Amino acid sequence: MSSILFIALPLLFGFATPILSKFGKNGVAYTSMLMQMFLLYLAIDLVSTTSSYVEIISIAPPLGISFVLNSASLFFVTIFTFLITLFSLYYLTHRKTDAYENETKFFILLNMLLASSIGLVLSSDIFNIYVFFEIAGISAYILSAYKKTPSALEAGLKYLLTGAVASVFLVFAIALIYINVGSLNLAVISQSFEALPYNIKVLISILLLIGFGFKVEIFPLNFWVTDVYQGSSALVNALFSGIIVKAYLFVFFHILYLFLPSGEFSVFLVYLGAVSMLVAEIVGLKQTNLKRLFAYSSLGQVALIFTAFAMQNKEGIQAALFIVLAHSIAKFIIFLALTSIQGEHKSIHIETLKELNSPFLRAIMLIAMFSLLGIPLFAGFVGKFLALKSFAVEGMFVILMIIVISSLIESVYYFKLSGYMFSKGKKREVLNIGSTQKIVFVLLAFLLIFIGIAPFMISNFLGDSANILLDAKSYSDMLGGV
Amino acid sequence: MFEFLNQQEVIKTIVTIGSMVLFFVGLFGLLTRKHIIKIFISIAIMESSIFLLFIGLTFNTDFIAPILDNTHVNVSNMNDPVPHAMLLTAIVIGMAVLALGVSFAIEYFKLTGKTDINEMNEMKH
Amino acid sequence: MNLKRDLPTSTLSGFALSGLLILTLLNILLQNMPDNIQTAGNELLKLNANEGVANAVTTVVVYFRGFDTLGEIAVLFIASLGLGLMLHSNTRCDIKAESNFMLQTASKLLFPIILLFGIYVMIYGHLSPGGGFQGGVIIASGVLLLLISHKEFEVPHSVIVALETFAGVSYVLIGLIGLLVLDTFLGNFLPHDISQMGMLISGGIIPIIYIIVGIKVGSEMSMIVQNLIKRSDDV
Amino acid sequence: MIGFIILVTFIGIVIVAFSAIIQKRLSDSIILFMGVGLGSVVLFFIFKAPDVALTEAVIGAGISSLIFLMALKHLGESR
Repeated sequence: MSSILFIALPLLFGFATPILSKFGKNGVAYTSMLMQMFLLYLAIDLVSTTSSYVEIISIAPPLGISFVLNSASLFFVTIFTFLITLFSLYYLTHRKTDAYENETKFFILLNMLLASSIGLVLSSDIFNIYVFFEIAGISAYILSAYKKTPSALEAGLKYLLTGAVASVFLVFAIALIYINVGSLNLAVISQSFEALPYNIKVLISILLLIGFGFKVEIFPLNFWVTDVYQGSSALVNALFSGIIVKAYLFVFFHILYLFLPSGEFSVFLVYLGAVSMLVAEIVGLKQTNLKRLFAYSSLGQVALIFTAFAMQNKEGIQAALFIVLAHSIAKFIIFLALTSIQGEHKSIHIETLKELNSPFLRAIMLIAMFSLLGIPLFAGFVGKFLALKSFAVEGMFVILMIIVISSLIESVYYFKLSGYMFSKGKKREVLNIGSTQKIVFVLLAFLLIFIGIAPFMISNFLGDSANILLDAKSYSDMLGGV
Repeated sequence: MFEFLNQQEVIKTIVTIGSMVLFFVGLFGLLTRKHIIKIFISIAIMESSIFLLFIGLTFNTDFIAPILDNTHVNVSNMNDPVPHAMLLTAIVIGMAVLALGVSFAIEYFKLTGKTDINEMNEMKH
Repeated sequence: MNLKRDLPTSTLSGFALSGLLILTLLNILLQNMPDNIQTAGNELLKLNANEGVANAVTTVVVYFRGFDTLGEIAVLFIASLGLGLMLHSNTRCDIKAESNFMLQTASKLLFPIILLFGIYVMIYGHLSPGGGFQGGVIIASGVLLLLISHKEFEVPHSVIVALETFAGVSYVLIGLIGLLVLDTFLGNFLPHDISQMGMLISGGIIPIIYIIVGIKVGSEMSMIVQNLIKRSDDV
Repeated sequence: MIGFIILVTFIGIVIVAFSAIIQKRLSDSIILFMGVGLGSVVLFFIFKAPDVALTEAVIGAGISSLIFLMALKHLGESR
């Protein structure tokens, strides 16, 4: 079964929603849920059998567009399909309390988001990556402004403005690449990128860094993130921090490893990532709004992933992939729990966690926070430990210090929050959580613990994904670069 | 009378200088203007400057448009069609994002009456 | 307009900074002007012959880089969906200005011509410059003319949604059929030999896809235009 | 001859674009922005790219200006 179905099916279901809505009131919800489950089955079935192969579109590479499915991209495809399926499962029960008014539009955006994030991860043609960059962007802008309240509209407006500027810089970089290299295929570009004159290489890299920097939430370019997280509803924030940021992170570093395999700018990027983690954690300390606080913690964790990826060696990338997995699952738990707590409308203060009257939700949120903190026996610890080890091995002790300090700062406010979990203060009315929602939470929490206890199960899978990502030569041979 | 302007190199320099100046006019507008619609206009100007740069540097003066018919069948003296195809998509995507942005600005103005980007702070209070 | 008085110092300093950046960027670009290198486009031009399509740009847009166009259709689909969500106005119409008789008769005369021109540009996309995108938007500008001149004119919602869905679904289905028949998504499975280069029925699925793109772009742009015009003023 | 036209059109576009941004009234900005669209259509035509010229004419100069005019209609004539 070819990997193009991962993109073609969600697009088909997106275009066909008026037909699907004929099958009863919630026809769209159940059909797209079934489709997502089928894709998840497809991804899991591919995990065991895959040796990287090329999926061509209408004409063989290096001329036309082609998709490369290797264990690195498959890792991300599995995460995205798994998380979106659980998201739809959660939403099916959530919509009884607080439905999005015209719900078919919500599911169209969800399917388009799934198709574009998988497209970003699989595509091996730089202009095709720009098109998926836009599809993921535009569905995220509408999802964040979905509720049409003033703060949601302001969040959507700011997200759209930064996204439009980012895409202008990305088109500038693609134009320069085509003018100097003459091809759009990543394999052909990676072969002749080294031969370009030095200052053109620097210019293209800076433009790509600015273009992707907005979306990868790096220090100088992430001023908009916290407003967008606070403005849009918590349900949608789970998608932002769980799926979209990870797709952009992977694409940026996939391109970086192909264009600059010798890692000329990796030292600069490592320091950039470390500084942005430090700044994100420091500013996050004095936040009182819950959504804003978790937005800053997302910034910090994404910066840590950026730093680990920027190391450009096997241990660094393996650590980054571990943190990607742990952070996505933990942030999914936290933002979905926030949706259940606040019912989405008013932005809630930290203290409201004290009156949370649902021991089940408290336990689940506690597990997610411990994993984000990096406490042993949880998935977060494995990632952070590997990252710190890779910094130490490379002898980058300044970076090691910065990361340790920012993790300590992060643990201050996470311990404060988990302290609220145990407090006996007065309780509000009992919060009832649907049974399928409970299954979703338990499944996610179980995964966090399972990976924490037995990381060796997936560490070799992530190890050879790291090797495949670093190996630019075999990538271009496979694509038959000219 | 200005014969020297017709050489390929001179045209490429004119195109580069012109589109880069246009790009920075758009960037200048983006950074300094406050009205939300003027910011969208500056982004549209930046985009069109990139498109002009792209086509300007990849076209050859003595080649013809890449359209074959029974008289022009010799493919060697035709311009490269791939930048044209990319631009077709990029122009329409740019317009779609701007249309969406304008609709956000209209709705936001209907609810709060604000068009100044600095006054937009619903989150603070 | 006195430049000094109107522009606060911050914009002037912004001006100076941009000037500096321009100079550095320009000398990078001007020094490294590549002489015309062998690009992917030249090979695609040669390959275009056996697709039997006169307009090489259409072959590249629809066939060689067909997935970009599918993505492009998805972007336009989501944009019109977003606009509908944002600006959906339930009031009938809100154009205060009473459009005079001349405008109404002129638009009644002009609309068929614009529609015909749009359809021509769409159908002859693979022979002459133009195609799905341009044809669709020309039709949408014709619809715009009617929307402005006739206050009570409403784009028939159900027809537009039906057209949109038909076009979107058939585009992906053609791609999947190509996947089954030729084992490559969006493969050209219809006969497209060189002999009919200039004819209308040439180039296999390429004109068909471009007409489908035209239908989808036309219907979506008319929805966008109607939502922008009919947005009710009274909140 | 081509080089001269390109030079004049580029100078025209840069002047029109800068004045479009500096303008006080929004309606003047939008009309001048249409001028930029028109100029880029002429340039694309000179660059022997008919498809791109037609697209820019229909979308860049046509529908984009309509979108901004509709924004002007709803937002009114601000500062």
